[in-house]
Amino acid sequence: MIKSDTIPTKVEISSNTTLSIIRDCFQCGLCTSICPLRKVSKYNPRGIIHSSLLGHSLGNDDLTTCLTCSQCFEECPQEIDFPAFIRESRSKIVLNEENFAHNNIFNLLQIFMAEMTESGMKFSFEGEINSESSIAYFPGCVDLFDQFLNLKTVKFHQIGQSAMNLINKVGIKPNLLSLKCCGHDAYWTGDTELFEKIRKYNEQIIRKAGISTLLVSCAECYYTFEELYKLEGIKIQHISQFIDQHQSKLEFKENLTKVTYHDPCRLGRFMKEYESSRNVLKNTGASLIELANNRKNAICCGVSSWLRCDDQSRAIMLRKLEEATQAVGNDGNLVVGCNKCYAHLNCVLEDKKPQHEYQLKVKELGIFVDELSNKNN
Amino acid sequence: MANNCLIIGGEIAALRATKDLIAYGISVTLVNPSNELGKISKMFQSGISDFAFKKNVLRSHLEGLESNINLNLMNNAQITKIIKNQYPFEVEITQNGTTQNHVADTIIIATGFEVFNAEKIEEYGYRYLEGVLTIFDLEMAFQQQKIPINEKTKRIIFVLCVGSRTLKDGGNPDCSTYCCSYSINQALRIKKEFPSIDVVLMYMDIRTVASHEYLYNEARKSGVLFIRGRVSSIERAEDNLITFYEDTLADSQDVLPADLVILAVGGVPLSDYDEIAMNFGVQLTPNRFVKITDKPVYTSTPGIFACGSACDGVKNVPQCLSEGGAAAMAAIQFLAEKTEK
Amino acid sequence: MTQADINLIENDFKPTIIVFACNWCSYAGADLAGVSRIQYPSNVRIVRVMCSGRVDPAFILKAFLKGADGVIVAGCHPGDCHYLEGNLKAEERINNTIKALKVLGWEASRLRLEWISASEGKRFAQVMAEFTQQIKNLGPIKIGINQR
Amino acid sequence: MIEKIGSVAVIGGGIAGIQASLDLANQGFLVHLIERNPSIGGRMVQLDKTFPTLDCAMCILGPKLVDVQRHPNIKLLTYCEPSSLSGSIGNFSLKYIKKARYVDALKCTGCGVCEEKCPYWIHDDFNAGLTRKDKRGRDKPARKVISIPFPQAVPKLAYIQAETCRYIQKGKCGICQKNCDPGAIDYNQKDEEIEIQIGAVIVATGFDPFSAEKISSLHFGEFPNVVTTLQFERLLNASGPTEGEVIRPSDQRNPKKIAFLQCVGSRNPSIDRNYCSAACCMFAIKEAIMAKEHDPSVEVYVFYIDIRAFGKGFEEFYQRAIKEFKINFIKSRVSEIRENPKNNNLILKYEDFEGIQGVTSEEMDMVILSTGLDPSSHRDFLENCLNLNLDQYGFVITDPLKPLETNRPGVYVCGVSSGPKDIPDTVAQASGAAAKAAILLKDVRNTQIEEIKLPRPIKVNLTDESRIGVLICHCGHNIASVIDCKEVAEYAKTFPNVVYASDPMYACAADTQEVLKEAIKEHKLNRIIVASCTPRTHAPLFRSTLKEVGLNEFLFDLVNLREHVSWVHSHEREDANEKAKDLVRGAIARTCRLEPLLKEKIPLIQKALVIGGGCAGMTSALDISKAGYPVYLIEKEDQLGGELLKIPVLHNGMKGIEIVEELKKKVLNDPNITLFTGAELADLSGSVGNFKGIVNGQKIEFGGVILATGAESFIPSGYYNYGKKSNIITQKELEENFDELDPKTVVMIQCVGSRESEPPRTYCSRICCTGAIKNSIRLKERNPDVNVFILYKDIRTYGDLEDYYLKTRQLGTIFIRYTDERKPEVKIKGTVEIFDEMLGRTLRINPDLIVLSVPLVPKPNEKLSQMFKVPRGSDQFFLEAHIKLRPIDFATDGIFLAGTGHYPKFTSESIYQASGAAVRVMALLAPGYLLSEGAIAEIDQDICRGCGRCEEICPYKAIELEVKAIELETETIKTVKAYVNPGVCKGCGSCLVTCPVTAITVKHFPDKTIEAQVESILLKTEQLDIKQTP
Repeated sequence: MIKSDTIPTKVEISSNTTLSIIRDCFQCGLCTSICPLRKVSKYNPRGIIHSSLLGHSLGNDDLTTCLTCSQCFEECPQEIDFPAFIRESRSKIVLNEENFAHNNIFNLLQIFMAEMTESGMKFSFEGEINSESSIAYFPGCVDLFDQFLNLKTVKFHQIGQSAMNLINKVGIKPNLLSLKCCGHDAYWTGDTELFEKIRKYNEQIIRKAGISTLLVSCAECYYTFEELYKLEGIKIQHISQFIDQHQSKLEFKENLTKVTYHDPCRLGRFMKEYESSRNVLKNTGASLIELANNRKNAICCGVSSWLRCDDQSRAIMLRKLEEATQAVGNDGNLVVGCNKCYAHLNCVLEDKKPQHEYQLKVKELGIFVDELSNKNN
Repeated sequence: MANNCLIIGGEIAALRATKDLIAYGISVTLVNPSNELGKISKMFQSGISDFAFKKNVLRSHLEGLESNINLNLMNNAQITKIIKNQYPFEVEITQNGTTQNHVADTIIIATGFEVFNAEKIEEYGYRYLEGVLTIFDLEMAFQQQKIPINEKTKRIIFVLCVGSRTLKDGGNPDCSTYCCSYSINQALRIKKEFPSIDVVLMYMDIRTVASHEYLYNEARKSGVLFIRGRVSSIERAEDNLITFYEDTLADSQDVLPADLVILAVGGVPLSDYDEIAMNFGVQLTPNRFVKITDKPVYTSTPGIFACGSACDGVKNVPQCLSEGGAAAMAAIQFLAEKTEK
Repeated sequence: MTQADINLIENDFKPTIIVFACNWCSYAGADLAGVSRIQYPSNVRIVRVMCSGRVDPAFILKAFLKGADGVIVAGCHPGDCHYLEGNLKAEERINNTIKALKVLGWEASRLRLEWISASEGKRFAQVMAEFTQQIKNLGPIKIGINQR
Repeated sequence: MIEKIGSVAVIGGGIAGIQASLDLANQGFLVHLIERNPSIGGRMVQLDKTFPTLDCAMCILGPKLVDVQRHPNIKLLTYCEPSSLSGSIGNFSLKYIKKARYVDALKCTGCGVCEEKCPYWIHDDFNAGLTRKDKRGRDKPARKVISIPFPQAVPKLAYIQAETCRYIQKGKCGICQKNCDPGAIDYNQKDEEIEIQIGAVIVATGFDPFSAEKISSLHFGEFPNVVTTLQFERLLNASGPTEGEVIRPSDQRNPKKIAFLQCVGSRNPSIDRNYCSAACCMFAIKEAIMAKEHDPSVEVYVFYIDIRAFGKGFEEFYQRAIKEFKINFIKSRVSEIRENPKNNNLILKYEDFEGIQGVTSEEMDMVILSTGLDPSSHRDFLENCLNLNLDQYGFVITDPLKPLETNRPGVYVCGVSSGPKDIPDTVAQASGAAAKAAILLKDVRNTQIEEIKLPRPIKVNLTDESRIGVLICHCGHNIASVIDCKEVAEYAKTFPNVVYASDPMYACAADTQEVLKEAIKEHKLNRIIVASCTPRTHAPLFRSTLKEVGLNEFLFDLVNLREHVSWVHSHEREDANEKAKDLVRGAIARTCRLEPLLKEKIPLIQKALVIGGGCAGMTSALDISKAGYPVYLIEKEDQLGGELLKIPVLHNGMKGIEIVEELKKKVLNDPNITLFTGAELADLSGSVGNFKGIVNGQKIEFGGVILATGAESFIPSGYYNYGKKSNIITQKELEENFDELDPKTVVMIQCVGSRESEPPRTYCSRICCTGAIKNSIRLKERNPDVNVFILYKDIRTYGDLEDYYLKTRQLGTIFIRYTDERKPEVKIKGTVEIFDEMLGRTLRINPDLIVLSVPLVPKPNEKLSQMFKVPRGSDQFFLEAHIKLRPIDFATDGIFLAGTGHYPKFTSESIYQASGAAVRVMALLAPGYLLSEGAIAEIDQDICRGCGRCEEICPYKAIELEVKAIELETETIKTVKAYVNPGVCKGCGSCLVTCPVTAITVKHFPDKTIEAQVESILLKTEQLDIKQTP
């Protein structure tokens, strides 16, 4: 119950950058009902907007629960960018460290990289590279995931390796850029100062490399470089777009696997790129069966920026696996185009078995295509 | 004596204007895009209480209209080209393939609105999920006595603001004015005929303007349930439909099963307003309805008038009638000025 | 590493080194170095933990960010662990952290894992002295508190 | 009926005495541990590493010493000699002389200044008489007159050797008194005779190494480079006189060629010491390996008769010595040692069989004599003071079926006092003796010990401000010489939470404890920091002080300024002071975040379960039921007895069936034992103290479990054509139809299917040598003309079994040795060919009976191993918690091990191991509840997402997963939640680090305390907010 004296007399909405985002809301409740978290918790974006407009400050719980998956922004009749509102609010307060999974190690690694003035991440993959090439490739923090997620069945290094194989297979020797982490998590957990630091360094390296296209494997990198970085004249390409573009140069083994595709929020709803991955999968000859909720209605994989991996997020992950199993059965493949979704879904697959019985495989797009494509034609 | 008026449209507003003008002796050419007059207005007849919906309003307008000598009715006809967009206006009209030029001293735009195509909102699954209808489908069913309600129907949900008050899915950013009253009206009819059925209305704001408020009170008295929340998606369970929404007033369950879901589809501007506007030089509102100057029914081009749902936004029946009359009077006044000179 | 060598470390840079010592073996080794009066550089700061398996990579990164120039995780020899396998888990995690620091292109040699048993007082002192010298050669870290 | 006393006197503070004392004290008996040396620890504390695991002796013994020191029920009486014992079983009175230490125990802080300053040296018996070189290179005794026995001595008090002290003898010098700040030296201390009333006595007097001077031909004491194994051990030890550097006494150089001479003072009838000392073979092999580790270029030779590596893990250790460390084992006894005067090297003459024939000589840099175990120094005390019957060597005579009882009822014996043995057997016997005493005095448990009454605890809740008291200890001038304690105390006072700071001279002194208690009451302190020495020994002292004043013992932190700062940075005074401040600041940050903890009392079921009805199982069951606890005994077969039923006659003449009948009679009419035969335990659940299981459909609950599943003899199919001809049988088959067989010539082949290079049977099965010899004696005694040949690799009749080896040779049994490279062959026709290395040619025998000595293999234990989640070794026997010090425990609490299921062993060995396991169960069940560790892990049920990683990683299986349905908004999902079993968790914290969602926190060491401590150490004061962040 909001006591009358708590309502601030004059709420300066329009001038306040954060509140102005949600100013147009007419409390219709569509965002709350479409939010994937609402199916598994009492989370109420509309309520949050309502109390914010009344001047109440948001607690740690409200801010860290939101998956920023932008399903509400996609459907909102008043086009209110709730995720952007959450991000702005997060930058106002210091998030409580306990909410970060894996003991906040990945946030620490980002801070570490930001502080190191002169070097980005060192990668070593087999395959030819050419430092003068106009096409650069950046795999993302794959090697760091290997060290700290210690999943038994998954090697994140393979994401980069498969991408390199594919790039070489289509006859290109990419320039393997040594960038720092793209800073997506720092940006989305509200640490804008840290993000700016990383962005400045990365932009400088990318410009100095004199490249025309920057190819990335992870949907989050693709969104960050495209939307948040100022890289005029440089085309940012996601691995799915790259393979789609070079379809003709790849040949595929005879393959009957049933496959279904999960649209990562950053690739789908944020960047409206639904078709590239689907074309690639169809082209491999596998039979692509859509999930019940796909394209713009695809449900988020459950966790974003390593925040709050709890019962609710696992319920969402299990629902995703359930959808996938209904689509392609236990022996099918669920293909994702984002390193993070790949990590989260495989992590829940390795949970103790009484939890669930799902046996289907979750594969990263690059790896799936690399496995199926044979020699370079 | 300049006494030739071109009226575009075939609904209640156009009919009203036509009736007034021909009664005044002005010869009217009525260009009706659809194949019959009052195709949409027909849907607005049945009302539980005639208080809001005057019964047989349409019939009284259509009576003896076509036979009137001053009326030149052209069904299935469109204005295909504007040759002269000032007084005396010259247009090219095509009807069933044959085109003819026509000179008119004044023009009244009364083309009405287009019903929002509910398929555009995938989440509602219209045409795809069995049991999801629009209010007009229901009205059709009422008129053809093929009401899809049987003893198994336990609950019917009306979903309001479908395609209205939204920037998405090609809907109409404004309110379509008629859907609230229309839906409540239908809900009342169902409740009267089948009292045992649980009728629920999912709304954001109930806008039963002026006398229509009676319908809202009547509905609540007869047990229609009103839930404030916009339905986000509808899914098919084995034997019924599941609607997902947030009840913004109560902290309750957000899932409600139903046997029938009726979408209160609003109106969107006709796509050809753009040509009319361009050719005639008539300005449009940001939401692409014909823009009215400070004087009602007057468009930005002298001699061209607009009424009904064509101008400014979708209207309900009483508004269309009054605007039809006003447009007729304005045309007569304009013609009178022209004839003096 | 005779007594004289230790005093010879001349350049003025004084590194700070954090040692996570396991209570049962390495901490006892440090005690024995004390009891036997074996001198080693004073830049070392010992933090007692119940088992080397308790040290979380996040502690190490936070230590570096807060200004530690070097970190050692000291545990029991494999097989000696009071909790049976704690040290083996520590070995896995510290190696992963070192690999991660190498990926970042950072001087991973500032982090080290050592097995020191309760009776290896001398070895404890040797490891501390040698590591301090190694950090001295690397100079102060260029991140975190020092850089601000 | 004499009134029993609930206390026990344990004579001898070695590993045996320590183990027996702990087992009894944990059950509520008062224990008087009497040790004649100034510190407990016995021989083991002098060792560097122990075989076969190469653990450092101090690492595994240290915690036990500290446990004994601070155990409320153990009275530590060191430097005391028992003088007389009177009274009878259950009610003895023991007089003992408390020798004067000339040091006041309450004042001495063990700082060691007196030892530094004392100018006079005496024989250093702790370092086995090793000498030091003085300035002019002469050999001088290495120990000071006043000294602390060894750095980790318990009690850590100095003592003066009265006979050699200048002041006590002649009233001169007194340097140590002058330099002792706490004034602990008191020259007019006198010996006192004290009498105590006890209910039982446990003799654990142990042994002294055989004094090698007695064998003149070895010139020990004459040639400097001839040392004993104990001396060599001290050379190897890092805290020994040479700090672990192996040097030759003559010229301090590192020896390049070393020779070990086995059986010095054992297996030597000429000096009437015919027994084999059992442990010196393995002792020598370990030292040989350690010598190689110190200096891989050294060449090591071991001259032996038989390598007796019979214990668990010993044979594999011996094979590692050969293959991995390339140690040369030469089967020959060195007849004479001569010294090369030029370089003090030693020339050994011996007969070399394998190499060139005849006698050869080899020059060695150093010779190490494997001296045997000699109990004779305690002979007069045991015979006259305790009137026990000893054998001719000085070992206490025991009956093989009652190995722990002596001729005097109420006086029990364990360890080397009753026969030569190594540490695992000693520990098992010590526990067994404790069991016997506990059974005797079961009605008067908890009568002698006084419950310490604690005042009402001070309420400390998390939200109120921390009020910290800081004590910066001078420790005389050990800390103060480098650190300005007053300034550090002032510095501590500058922190907002520190309300009291002082710098006492001795924080651990008794008076300072009183001052601390007053300060806590007066300043209402709720957190205490003491900056002094190592928490490992002194933290319990301060914690008990906190308890005595009602403050929760976990609101305490100890900063080590002595060992970690002042003693190691004495030349960098300024840096040392800054370090001290950093460490104190770190402690303040940590203590602000500490929370009060309570050790939970978890009720347990006071019933036991014994699986296996063989000799071991029955003994355990009987002991536990005699101690007053109901026992369930489950036997898979239809009748009790196990493997013993199949052995008609034992080596000592006893009848297997008679032993079983006697035990079975006792078990059947013991109302306390519920017997299930032909039954197996099904679906076990629960953990230590609260197990549940089903047997024959009946639900049973029990607190402790003993696995005595036993072993059976191996079927050697495929070895030496076994099974192809009827006259090729195993020893067991020979015994079963001994009367029907009357062979003329018998060939027995040893190690058939054991001591193999590939697991599982890489082990030596310990009893088959004795078994073969027993059968050879029975054959010879029945018909002296029968020819018996025994083809062997090593005859391992250890301890007093050597007599049987002598006897069979006297009866004419012929022993022929073979090696793995040239094994004997049994032809289809039945002839046996064997290469005899002594003669250098192949012999052909055609016996009418071939008897194969096969090892014991464990009875099927796969199912039990999974059910109880207890591991099995590569040899498929159950794998105990620690081969050396915990042979009858498993790593998982509440489950114990006895009998041949652990490893092949003789009946008497099974019996005392069974009693040992019984005392473990008694100690577990006695208190009626389990005390959780206090600093244990805790899982937040909301955050946990049941991924199961913590359950996988927990070495103690303390985490269990439980399937729960969770109500979510629109659906209920089946999820798994992990929770910690407080009784089992040890608080190591591995689970916390693997948890991906940081749902786990470890009490007393949560992340925030460690991070806060590290942060405050690194950041100087002004950059830091010390107060408790929300």
